[in-house]
Amino acid sequence: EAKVQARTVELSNLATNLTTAQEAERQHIARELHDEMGSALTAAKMDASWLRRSLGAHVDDSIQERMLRLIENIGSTISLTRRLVDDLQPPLLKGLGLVEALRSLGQQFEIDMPVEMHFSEHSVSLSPEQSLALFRVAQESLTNVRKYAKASKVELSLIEKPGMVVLSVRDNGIGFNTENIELHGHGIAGMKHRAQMFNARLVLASCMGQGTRIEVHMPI
Amino acid sequence: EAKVQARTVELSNLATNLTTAQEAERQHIARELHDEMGSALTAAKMDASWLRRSLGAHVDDSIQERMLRLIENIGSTISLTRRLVDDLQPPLLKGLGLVEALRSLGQQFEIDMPVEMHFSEHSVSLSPEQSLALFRVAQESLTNVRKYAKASKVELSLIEKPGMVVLSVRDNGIGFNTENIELHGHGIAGMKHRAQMFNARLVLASCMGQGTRIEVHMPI
Amino acid sequence: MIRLAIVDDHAIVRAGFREMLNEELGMSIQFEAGTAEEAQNLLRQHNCDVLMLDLSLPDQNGIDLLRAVKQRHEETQVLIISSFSEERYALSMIRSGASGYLCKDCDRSDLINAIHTVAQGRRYISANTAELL
Ligand SMILES: Nc1ncnc2c1ncn2[C@@H]1O[C@H](COP(=O)(O)OP(=O)(O)OP(=O)(O)O)[C@@H](O)[C@H]1O
Ligand SMILES: Nc1ncnc2c1ncn2[C@@H]1O[C@H](COP(=O)(O)OP(=O)(O)OP(=O)(O)O)[C@@H](O)[C@H]1O
Ligand SMILES: [K+]
Ligand SMILES: [Mg+2]
Ligand SMILES: [Mg+2]
Ligand SMILES: [Mg+2]
Repeated sequence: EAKVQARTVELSNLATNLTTAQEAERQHIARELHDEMGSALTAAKMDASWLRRSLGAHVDDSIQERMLRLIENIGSTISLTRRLVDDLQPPLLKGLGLVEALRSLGQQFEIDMPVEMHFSEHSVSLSPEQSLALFRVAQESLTNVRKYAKASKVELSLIEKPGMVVLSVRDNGIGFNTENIELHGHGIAGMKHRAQMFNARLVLASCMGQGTRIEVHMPI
Repeated sequence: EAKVQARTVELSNLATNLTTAQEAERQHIARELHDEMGSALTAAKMDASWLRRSLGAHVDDSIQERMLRLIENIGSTISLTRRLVDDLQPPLLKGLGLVEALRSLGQQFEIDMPVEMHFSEHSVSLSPEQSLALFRVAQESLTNVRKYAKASKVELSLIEKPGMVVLSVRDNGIGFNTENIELHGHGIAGMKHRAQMFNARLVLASCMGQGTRIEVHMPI
Repeated sequence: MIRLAIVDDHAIVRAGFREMLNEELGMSIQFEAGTAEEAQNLLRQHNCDVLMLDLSLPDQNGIDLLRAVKQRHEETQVLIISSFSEERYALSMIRSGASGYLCKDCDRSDLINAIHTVAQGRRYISANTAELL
């Protein structure tokens, strides 16, 4: 009845807001970490290195050792910052666009298995929000492939078609039963909602022993 | 019909997962920042201070100055880390429990207006998840009071009653029409869902010109 | 003499690079810029062999600036100096026209080596990135 319908709309809005808010929060933290923390730490490391050079060999071993440890310590906080930022935000997305961001994502997964990539030549015309949504779907799909598929290869593509852009992730792994996936995890439910936020269609096809294919048909 | 019902359940699960996942992500980042970053920076600051003392007054002014700048710089990254961690994760909640966390939250808002606080004497028996949910409701409610209520005071309380714990935030401000709140913002929708996740009841009462009261009745 | 320019929005980071390079013979810093717009203006006035470029700038994305520089000042080699991780982003930068990629927390010797390498028209990247290319 109407009440259930209204509740559905309300919940759908809530899910959209939660998704948007989470991305906004990620971006905020990434910016603080990258800009504030990153630059302060870089400066600290430069100062420490300058001090080490300036003090030269005239100082005690104990001081030299401590200096070295200090520099190393600052270095490890820089690495940590970098790692956190990378996980929070795909920086290539804004600068180079979705295709480059996907290419770099694919390359990361290539460490575990071959990733065959196909991308439309001319730059794809999507809003930043649509691009981020497709990026997150690709990221979650590839993560699932790595976690479950036991695949010997995976294909990642982004192709422009009349009126839409199609993202596709296809593996040749063990496949799974796509019924009742809600019961298992939240990755696919999240993808579904992200697609819905943009009136896009999510196609999920899997066949036991023959692999899995996930597509998003994003209208443009 | 059944399909809409199923969709409602699915969406509700999704919203729950998004809420849980966001808190988990916050916690993960907060932990990395606090544990890894915090300890490395503290060590760096100690090493830098040790170096400054050991070098003493025998070195050039330029070196002394640089040493000082380095120590200050590390200090500011430590403050930034602390600020980020505090924003991500209610400090005190884990260590000292909900009452202390709420007290500190109330004190923060006291800068803008008087906050009258009442808390049950004996420690309240809630799970960490329930505590976090109540904390987030209080946080959002107080933020709304600050943003909209034009109140001259606000009451914040956490009281144990038979079978339940009641969190209440009440202001004497301008009030608002509680119908169609879904259309306005996402704070209240989020609170509602957080309450629902624990089978708690959210009471929202507001009267134009007389203020607003928000309560969560959390079963224990 | 290698003519250098430093583009980074953080003055303290620019100062650090300046210090590292001032002591080095055979290099001189032509200008510093904190924004992409400033960099573009200064590039019209000064010749520069190696542009050290930060990727996150307040007014424009560093990557857009990279492209603009390669279009208008072909002879200028761009050395990306970023706090984003090399393994994830270097390849894309090279494809977009950069001559090299270095992390901001690099050692002074790495920086000097990188500047010499790209000034000679060669590529400067880590062995890992080279393998991917
Ligand atoms: N490419 C795949 N190959 C084989 N099985 C898959 C693949 N993708 C998903 N699955 C199966 O579908 C289930 C649901 O995936 P989903 O991403 O929704 O959740 P999850 O990965 O288990 O948990 P989460 O993503 O929330 O961490 C998985 O548990 C797995 O059994
Ligand atoms: N204590 C209050 N006094 C007066 N008006 C309030 C109060 N709390 C909420 N409101 C009104 O209810 C609306 C909805 O609040 P809600 O927290 O859901 O969204 P928001 O604060 O507008 O946006 P968000 O929380 O998503 O940033 C507000 O825009 C405001 O008009
Ligand atoms: K010089
Ligand atoms: Mg998953
Ligand atoms: Mg609000
Ligand atoms: Mg920058």
